[in-house]
Formats: sequence, C-alpha cells, structure tokens
Amino acid sequence: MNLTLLMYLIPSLIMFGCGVYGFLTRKNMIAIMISLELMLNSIDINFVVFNRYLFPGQMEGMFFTLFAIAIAAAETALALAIIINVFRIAKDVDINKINKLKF
Amino acid sequence: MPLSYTIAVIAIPLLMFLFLGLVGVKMEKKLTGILGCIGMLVTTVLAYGVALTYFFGTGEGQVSAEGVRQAVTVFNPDWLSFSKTLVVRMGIMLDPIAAMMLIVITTVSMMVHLYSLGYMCDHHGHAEKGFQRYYAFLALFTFSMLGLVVATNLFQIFIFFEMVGVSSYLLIGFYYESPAAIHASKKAFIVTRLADLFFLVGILILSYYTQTFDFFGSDVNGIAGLLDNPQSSVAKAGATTFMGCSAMAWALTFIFIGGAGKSAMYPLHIWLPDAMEGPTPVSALIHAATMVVAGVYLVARLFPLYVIVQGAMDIICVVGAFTAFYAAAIACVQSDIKRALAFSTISQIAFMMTSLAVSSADGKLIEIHGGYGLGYMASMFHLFTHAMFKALLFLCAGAIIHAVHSNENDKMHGLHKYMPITSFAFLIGCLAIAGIPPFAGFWSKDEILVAAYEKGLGWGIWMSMVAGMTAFYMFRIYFLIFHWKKHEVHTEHEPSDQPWTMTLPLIILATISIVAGFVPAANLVTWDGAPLHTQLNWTVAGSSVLIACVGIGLAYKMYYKENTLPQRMADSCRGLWTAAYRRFYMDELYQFITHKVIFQGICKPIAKFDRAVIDGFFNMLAEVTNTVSFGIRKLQSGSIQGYVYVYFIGALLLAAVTAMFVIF
Amino acid sequence: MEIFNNPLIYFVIVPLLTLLGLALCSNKGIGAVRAVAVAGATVLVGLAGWLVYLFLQARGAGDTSEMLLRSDVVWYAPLNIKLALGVDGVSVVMIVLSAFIVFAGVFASWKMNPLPKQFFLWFYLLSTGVFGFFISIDLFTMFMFYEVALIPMYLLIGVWGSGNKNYSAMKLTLMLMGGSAFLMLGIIGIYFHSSTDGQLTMNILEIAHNDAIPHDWQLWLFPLTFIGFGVLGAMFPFHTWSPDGHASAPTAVSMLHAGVLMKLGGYGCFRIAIYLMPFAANELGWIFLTLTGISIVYGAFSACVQTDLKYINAYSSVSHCGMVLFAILMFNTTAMTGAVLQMLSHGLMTALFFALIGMIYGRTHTRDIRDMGGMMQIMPYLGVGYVIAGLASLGLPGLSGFVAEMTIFVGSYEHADVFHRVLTIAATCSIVITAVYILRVVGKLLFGAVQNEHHRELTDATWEERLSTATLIVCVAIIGCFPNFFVNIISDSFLPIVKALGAAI
Amino acid sequence: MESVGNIIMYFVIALSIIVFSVLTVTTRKILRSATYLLFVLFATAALYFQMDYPFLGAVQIAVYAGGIVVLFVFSILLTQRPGDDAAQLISTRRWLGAVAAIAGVGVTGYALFSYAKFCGKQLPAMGDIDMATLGHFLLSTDKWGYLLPFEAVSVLLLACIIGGVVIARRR
Repeated sequence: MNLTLLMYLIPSLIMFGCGVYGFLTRKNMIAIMISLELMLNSIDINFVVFNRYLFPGQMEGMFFTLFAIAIAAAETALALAIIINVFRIAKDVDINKINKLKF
Repeated sequence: MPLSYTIAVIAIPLLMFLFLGLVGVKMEKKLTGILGCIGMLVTTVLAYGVALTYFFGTGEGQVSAEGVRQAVTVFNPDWLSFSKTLVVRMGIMLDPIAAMMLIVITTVSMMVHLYSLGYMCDHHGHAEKGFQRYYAFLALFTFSMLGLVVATNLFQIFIFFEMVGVSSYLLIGFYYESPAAIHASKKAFIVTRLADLFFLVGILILSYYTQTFDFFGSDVNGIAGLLDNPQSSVAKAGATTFMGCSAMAWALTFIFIGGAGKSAMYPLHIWLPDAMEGPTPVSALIHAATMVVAGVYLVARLFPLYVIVQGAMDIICVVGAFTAFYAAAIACVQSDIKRALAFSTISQIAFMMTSLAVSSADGKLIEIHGGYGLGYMASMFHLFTHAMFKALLFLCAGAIIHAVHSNENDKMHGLHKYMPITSFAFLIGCLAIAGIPPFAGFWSKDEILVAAYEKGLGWGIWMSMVAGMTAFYMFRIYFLIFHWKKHEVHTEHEPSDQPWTMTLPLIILATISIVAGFVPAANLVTWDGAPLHTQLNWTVAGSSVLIACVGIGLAYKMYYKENTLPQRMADSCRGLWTAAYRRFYMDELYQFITHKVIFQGICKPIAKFDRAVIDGFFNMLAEVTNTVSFGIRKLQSGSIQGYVYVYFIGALLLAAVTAMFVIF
Repeated sequence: MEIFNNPLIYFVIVPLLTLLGLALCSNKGIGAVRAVAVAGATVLVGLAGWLVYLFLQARGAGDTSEMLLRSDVVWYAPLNIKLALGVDGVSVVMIVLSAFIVFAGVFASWKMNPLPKQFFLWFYLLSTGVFGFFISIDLFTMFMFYEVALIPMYLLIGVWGSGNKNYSAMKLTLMLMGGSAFLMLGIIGIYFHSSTDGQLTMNILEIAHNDAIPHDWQLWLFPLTFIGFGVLGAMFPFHTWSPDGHASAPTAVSMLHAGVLMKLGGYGCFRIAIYLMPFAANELGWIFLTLTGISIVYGAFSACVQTDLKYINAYSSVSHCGMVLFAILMFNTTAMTGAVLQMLSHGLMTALFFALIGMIYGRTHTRDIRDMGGMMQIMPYLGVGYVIAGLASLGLPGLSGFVAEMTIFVGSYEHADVFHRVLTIAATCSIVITAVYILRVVGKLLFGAVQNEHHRELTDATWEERLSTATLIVCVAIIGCFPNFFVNIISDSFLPIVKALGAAI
Repeated sequence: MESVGNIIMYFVIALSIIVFSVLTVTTRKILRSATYLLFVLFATAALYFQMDYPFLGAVQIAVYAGGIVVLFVFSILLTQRPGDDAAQLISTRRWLGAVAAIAGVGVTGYALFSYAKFCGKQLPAMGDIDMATLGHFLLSTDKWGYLLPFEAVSVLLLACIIGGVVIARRR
C-alpha cells in the first residue's frame, strides 16, 4: 500500500467541507471564525501536499503555507477583537442580530 | 384724400371703449352714458358725412368715366405679414355697401345709445349696475362692426367677425348673474365660433390658391386682389377639385357657412333666439340690425366670386329659402315677444341671403351687364330698410318690456290704450315688415320677390308665401300685444309710454321706416357700382301686397279680439304646433350632440384615457422601477452567510462546468 | 475680459448677482428679499429692452449675419467646448418674454411663505438657466443651462407647492430628466458627427454649416433630440407631467414653468433637432406632426371636462404648446414665425392665467370650479383679468393668441402637401374647443350666483397683484395689436433653417 | 512501499482530521468546538511532520494551536456565559449548509478521482531542509527569495497589533 497524493487530499477535502458547513450554518460569530480556520487549514494542507509530492525540490508551497498561517493569525486576532467589541455594544455575537448597519 | 377722416368714424368708438372701460368705471354712471352718446353722435355725423360724400361726391377716384362708383381705399397699412404676398392689412375701404352699412350701423347704434339712457335705468331713474360697462361694450361693438364693414381684405373681415362675436358675447351676458344669460352668451359665442372655424378654413383655402386676402389690389404690392378680376381668382383655384367640387367652391361654401353662423341661417340659427337674454337695446342693435347681417354682408362682399361659382350660390339659395320659411313658421307660434321678433329677424335675413343667391340664377345673365344685379341690390336695400324697422320693433318691444316687466305675450294684451306712441311706432314697423306700401319694407321686399321670380316661378311663389307669413306673424304679435283683451295691471303702476330718451328713437326710426323706401337704392347700392335701372314690376308688387293683406286680415280675424280660434287651431294640429313652438327640436338636437356626444362621448373618455392609460403608463414605469428596486434590495441582505452561500454555489457551478470541459 | 463686453452675458450675471444679493439677505424679514428680487427683475427687463434696441440697431444697420452679438470663450479645450454666445430674433423675443415673466413672477410671489429668501434663490437660479439657454449657441452650454433650469423646479414644487406636491415634483422632475437623458444621447451623437475633418465642435452654427451628420445617424439622433425637447414642450404622449406639475406648483413657478420653461422645448426643437438634422426632419417630421396634431385636439378636449382651474390650464397648455411644435414641423417661415409668436403669446397668457389662479386660490383656498361662482361680483379686477386672459387664449383679435394662431394656421396651410393641410384643418378645430372650455370656466367661475357665502368677504387684488397682472395684460395686448413689430424681428431668423430644410430633401 | 508505521500514522492523522473536523462544526458547545479545532490543528501539524516539513509543523503548533486557539478560547470566555448552548439550528438552514458542503465535496472529489492517475503519485524522496536554507530564502531578494512578502507580513502583523489595540480599547 502506498500513501498516494490522493490519500492526503481526502481528509483535507472533508475538512474543507466541514468548514463550509460550519460557516454557512453557525450563528455565533466565533464559531464562524472557527469554521473559517478549518477551511484555511485545509487549504494549507493542500499547498504542502502538492509541494511535497509534485515539486519536492522546491519550497513555494511551504512558504505559502507559512505566510498563510501568519496572515490567518493576524486576521483572526483582528476579527476576534472586532467581535468582542461588537459584543460590548450589542451584547450578542449572533450574526443575524447584528444588523444595525444594514439599511 | 377727402375721405381720410373716415378713420375717425372707426377710431372714436374704439377710444370711447377704452376710455369708458378703463376710466369710466370710476365715473358717475349717467355721465358715462351721456359721454357715450356724445361720442356716438359725433361718429354718426362723421359717418353720414363720409357716406354722403362717397355717394354724391365726385372726388378723385370715386367715380369712373362710365359713371361707375369705384371702391375707395382710404388707407391700408400692413398689420401682420404672414409672407411676402400674404399680408393682413388693417384698412378702410369705401364702396357702396360699406358706405350704406356705415349709415345703418351708426344710425341704429346712435338710437340704441340714446334709448339705453332710459332703458338701462329702473323706474326711479337710477342707472343699473354695470351701466358704464354697458356703454363701453356698446362702443366696442360699434367699433368692431364699423371695422368689419370697411374692411379692405377678407382677413380683416374675419378679425372683426371675431370682435363682433366677442362684443355680442359680452353684451348678451351683460346680466352675468343670471344663468340663462350666461348660457345664452356661451351658446351664441360657441355656435358663431364654430361657423367662424369654417370661415377660417375657407380663407385658408382661398388664400392658398390666390395668395392674397385683399379684395382689391393696391399700388403698394402690385398683386391683384380677389375681386379685381374675379374670373382669374376663380380660375386659380378652379382647377383643383376635391370631392367633385373645385377648391374655390369649397372655399366659398365654407366662407358662406361662416357668414351663416353670424346671420343665423339654419341650422346655425339656434343661438339667436337665446341671445334675447341680453338687454333689449342690445338685441335691437346687434341681433336685429347689424351683427346678424354680417353674414349677408360677407356674401355680398364676395359676390363677384360667388356669381361665378354657381354651386356655392345654389347652396346659399336653398339654405336661405328654407331658413326663411322655417323661421317664419316658428315665429307664428312663439309666445315670447323677443323670441318671435328674433325668428322674424332670421326669416328676414334669410330673405336677404336668398335674394343674393338668386342673383346669379341664369348663367346667361352673367354675360349681360347688370342683368343679375337686381337681387344683390334688393338684398342690400332690404338690409338697410330691415335694419331700421327691425330696430324700431325691438326698441318698441323694449319699451313694452320695460313697462310690463315681462317678455311673455299673455302679460301684455291691450296696451294700445296705455302706450299710444309705442303702439303707433310698432304698427309702422309691422306695416313696413309686412310690405305694405309706402312703407320701407314694401320697396325692398318687392325687389327681392322680383329677383326670385326671375330665377324661377317656384322660388318666387315660395318667397311670396313666406312674405305672407311674415305679415301674419307680425300682426299676430301686434294684435296680441296691443289689443286682444283689456290689460290686466300686474305691477304696482300702470304701463305707459316711456321717457323721451326712449320714445325719441322710436319716433326717429318710425319716420325712417316710412320714408326709407324712397331712397334711390338702385342708383346707389349695386354690386359693380354702376346705377341699375329698375322699375316697379306691378304684377309682383300687386300680388305681394295682396298676399300681405291676406296675412294681415287673417291675423286680424284671429287675434284682434279675444277668441278661441287660435286655441282651436292649435289643438287641431297639436303635434305640429308643439313642434313649431319648440322650434322643431333643434335645440334639443344640439344639446344632445354637445352634451351627450361631445362632452360625454369624447371629452370625458379622453380625459379618462389621459389619466388612466397615458399617465398610467408613466406611473407604471415608475411603479415597476420601484418594485424591481425593492426586489433587488432584498439581495443586499447584509447576511455574510447568505453572500457566502451564493458565492460558494456559484463557485461550485463554475468549477463543475470547468471540470466538465477539462475532463471531457 | 473680452466676454464682459458682450451684453448677453449680463443676462446670466444679473440673476447670479441677484442670487448673491439674496444670499446676503437676512433670513428674517421679507423686505430686503423683496427689494433685491424686484431690483433683479427690473434690471433684467431693462436689459431685455436694451437688447431689443441693440438688435434692431444691428439689423437696421444691415447686419444680416445669422447670430448677432457673438462671442466665444473656450471653456474646455480638449472637447472644444466653448461658452458661445449669440442671439437671433427668436432668442431676443424669448429673452424679452422671460424677463417680463420673471418680473411678473416676482410680484406674484410677493407674499411667499414660508422661506421667502430660499424661494427667490431657487427662482433666480431657474431664471439663470432659462436666460443662459437662450443666449448660448453651444450644445454643451445649452444643455448645461437647460439642466440648471430644470433642477430647481423639483425643490420649488416640492417645498413650496400645494396638494400632492411630492408626487408631482417627483413626476415632473423624473419625466423631464428622462427627456434630458434622450437629449444628452442626441447631443453626444451630434457632437461625434459634427464635423468631417476631425475638429469636432459643439457650436450649433458650425455644426449646421458643416452639415456633416450622416443621414442614417440623423434618423436616430433626430427623434432623440426632438423627444428630449418635446417632453418639455408637453408633446403627446409625454405631457402627463404638466397637469400634475402645474397643479401643485406655487404661482410664480407655474408662471415661469408654463411661461418660459416649456418654451425651451419648442426653442430647442427647431434650434437643435431641426436645424442640425434637416434630412431626418424631412423624413420623420410627419410622425411628430401627427403626435403634435393629436396634442392640440386632445389637450383641448381634455381641458373641457376638468374641474380644477390649474388642470384646465395645464391641458390648455398641452394644446397650445402642441401648436408650437406643430407649426415648427411645418418647415416654412410663416408657420415657424407663428410658432414663436405662439410661444410668446402662450407664455404671457398662461403666466397671466396662473397668476390669476394663484391669486384666486390664495383667497378661496379651492381651485375646484364647482365650488366657486360669481367671482366677478367679489373680485372684479381679477375677474376682468381672467376674462381677458381667457379671450386671449381663445384667440380674440387684438390680443396675442389670435395673431399667433392665425400665423400658424395660414403658414401651415401654405404647406403644399395634402397631409399637412388636412392636419392643419384638424388643428384649426381646436379654436372652437378652446372657446368651449374657456367659456365654460369663465361662466362657472366668474359669472352666475355666488356659490359660497363666505366668498363674499374676500377682497380684490392688492397693488402688487395688479402690477403683476397688468404687466402681462399689457404685453399680451401689445403683441396682439402690433404683431408686425415682432414678426419682423422673428421671421428672418428662420431663413437659414428653412434653407437647410429645403436643401436636405 | 511505505513503512507500516507511516501508514498507521497516516490513518491516525487522517481519521482524527476527519472526525474532529466534523465534531468541530456539529457540536453545540462553542468551547468544545474550539477544543476540537485544536485537535484538528494538531493533526495537521502531525501531517506536516510526516511530510518532512518540521519547521512548518512547528509553526503550525506554535502559531495556530498555541496562539489562535488560545485567542478563541479567551474570546469565547469573554462573550459566552458558562453552560450556554448554541441555539438549535433551523433545519432548512442546516440542510442548505449540508447540501452546499456535500455538493462542494462531491464536485471537488469527483474532480480528484477523475485525475486518479495523477493523484496516485507516490511520495518522492526529498532531502532535508535545514533552517539555514530556509532563513536564506525568507530573507533573500533573489529569484526565489521571500523578503518582500516577509516584510509585508510583518507590516501586516504590526498593523494588526495596532488595530487590535485600537478596536479593543475601551472608549
């Protein structure tokens, strides 16, 4: 039995699907962020796997993942700051109830 | 120019109108009336001077070598230039009929001005409300009518047609608080306006082909006028035909319709009886003597064209003859004195129209110089005499109405004892209109009958019959008012002859009615200016006097003393009598057409269509935009998950499609 | 600067200075506002008189150039947009008309309430647009001033209007803006075909002389521009803004709108649509001629059954303005002269009508003729004014309406084509229908018994109202009595247009 | 042929990724959700190690597992009252989400499987990446150098820090 490229892509794909599901269904903004992390992570895996399998001598995929992690960290930090701020004002983190700016 | 002071004849009434209209309102009522009378008196004197100078003077350009009176254009400035050739000028032109009309208009107008001083006051001699306005309007009317008759071109006639129409509207509606007066004035204006529309279309057609409005060309533009050479004018428009008639025939017919509206020819007569809602002197001036003959004057003015275009003449002839009879028949049963006189006026004007139209009876006569001028002369002569005695009759009627405060015959009866002067004046008027020699009407009507007999025996007999009816209905009115039975006094004071301001005009007009027949009209008022040699046709004259006497006798028998004969006769043909009394339901017909067809059937649907369909369409555009906008707004929900969902599905579809392309 | 030597520019500068003056006035107290507004209007009337003098003098001295008092200032060089000024006879009379109506309008809105200062500000901004439109001969500048004249209308109706004012203001503005959208497309199209040698231009004279617009483009651009202006000229079926708009607008705005703004439509139609695209005008003229013919009769019939005074006049305007466009489409000097006379006449007498209606409405607080009657006894001055306006409208000789209508009818009938002449005869029918609705409203409103006893306590016109109406009545009478003076000024202006039309067949 | 240890390792990683991913998005307790995310991130880190990218695995653990998840936990604790359950989801919403997710997985999976040959590639051999090389690449301006993104990210992080401070500061 060989560990093929496909075998690594499948968990990543499922992780991404879960992320999509979570993002679409959750109401809590933090949960949505968590789902977002899942999706990001699955993409990171893909980059790494493709890099490793297809271009083993190079490191583009790895670096891309590296930067993605860094940016994701920044983004998450900022998003969470906003969420907490919103919570302070609206006393809620339900995305459907935060519609004061809608119209 | 010896006649240049004619402009004063026109200008004084206009200035009087402006003065009385703008300043007079602030002045003492009686004073404005007296000022009006003085102004009118000056005008009258000047007009007589002009007319006499024209008829008997031998000034330059007035009479040609053959003794033919020429039309004199006193002045003729441009007023409105449509194009290089089509120019409307406002001028003064004198020819026999214009000069005659000057006399008619100023005389009657003078009498009415004077008469109104008394009539427009209540019994205590206080002037009525709006006295100044009344005199202003009278001046306006006089101005318009004078402007009309001295017109140098067709368009000027049209302009003053409109002006007299408006003055008539204002004067009929003088008592603007009474609904009947408003209604009558509106009706008069709209009916004549409708006729004017045809007049306008006629002018448009005519001017399109002849490229001129002027009757006579002048040195200024070098373009021949309409009447300089009628044959060529007709030839210009003769070639073009539309529905079988030449353009000229259409034009002349339309112009006649315009005249028929003013002259109350059937079926455009309906406004005239209602116009009697105006003050009686106004009826005498406008609706008996002057404005209503404007149509006759118009046809007479264009007579050289009409004689060539036989088709148009035939229409005039038929309309005139029918109207004469129709109106006479209605006049026989009317109970309102002014209405009866109004129908009598219609009938008499129709006489004039017919007389004009029978002039060209025989094609051969056109060749023979002067052969067909008899009817024309007769018509103008009758216009003159009729104006005098009809004004007299109306003024008498006014005096009577002023005395008994009613228009209805059954409030009058037996007034001879109380108002002898009025009675005599009225009798003279009746004799004149009935055609009893030596009163004025005899001479003119006789000529008309001769002309009609010349056209054909049938026409002659028909007109003689109508003449007989005229005698009958006039004396019916006379006997019913002044005899029939003893007068029952309805008001607090007995009726009596009116003050001198009202009686004097009666006497003057009665005198004119007696002597006017001896005016040598045949020498003065002919279509081409050349004297016409006529002699009394004793057969026609004798028979018409006989017929008139029969009519009078019949009226005497039926109406001199109270009896039941008229009632029995009315009962015996109840349907006919009612129909005649209701004026053969013409008013109802018009009412139906205007209200049911035009107002309810056209105007209302159009107004609804406008609001519902056209406005609805634009509102719908707005509505659709609004709806779509609100629909689209929902997509902008602000829900991030919704956006992602849509985005994700879209991306998936795109991926699926791409995948398919790549894989297969 | 060179341009300040041109008297025309002052027709824009004076309203702008008046705007400035008004802006400096205090918000409280109406006296200063009135003084500034009256001063501005008086200066404008004086300027208009001076312009007529200059014009007659130039023409009298034998200057036969198409446009007088020309001057060009480059505005935006890359697109060759210039502030091109110039007037011919038509512009001169339109400017005079506008000046008089602004003058009368100021007095008609003497007691404007609330916010008089702001009202006059917008009022003068509108005037600026109107005057600017008439003095400029550059497409871009004209369009700009056109928009300047349109936009204030929204606020003037929306803020100072009556009745269903928001709806009307919105409807009026949207429809006119829709029209100007068409117009802008047309103008851009004209611009890009304005010349064959690559030097594109916005100047009307140059475009007309280049005669470079290809025929197939003309067939597209002509309807766009004609409809664009036709909407403003209340052409059937784009007239529906007019009844609602007029009904809601305050008096002076109705006056200015019906009196001047609607004239922009007719003016633009011949100055831009017909003059620049004579081929398409000949080809497609009959379509618009039919529409305008419908307008004339349709508007008149609709007016017969209205009960609101302003609606009657709005529909009557549809009929009369239809006549303007109708005559313009007859393509001969006489009819086109008639069209301009009709613009003058309609401008003055509709302004008079709206002024009187505003004054009556201000007293009775109703415009429904069924609720009124016998006004002649109560307010004779206004009553007489109304009768004169009515008589002018139905074409009494001696007042302006007659002269204009007759010139139109005679000119239209001179057209050799049978179709045109039949339409002319159909259009003449409107003189009867006009008489019907005018007499109907005069009879119901002024004559008869007093319907409402409270109306007996109403007063007659005040001095400023008398001044406002008398100005207009005198103008109407002057045109009606001395038409040749105006015809002589106007008619030569159409020679180039008629020549272009003749050459393009 | 892979070593059995590697294969077992793979299955452990794959299963934990799948199971914990699903649990992350299905659990109704938000704190648990964050915990499961932590497990997913650990599994991912393990995967990186297996791929012979130890540095990346270390970064994953340090930044993600160590930083972000802690942030999550803190913010959950700040916004959530203890014992709060997420509200029951509306079923239509759940179904729609599921459909979208499954469709996405389906489409992508289909694409993957239709490239089975390509996907069946074996793990090629790769030399060790030492930290020196990595550092050179990160800070070089040569063709494969990443100095610019590196600096960009550092500026981003700075901006992020400032932004976080500004946003979270109590006014």
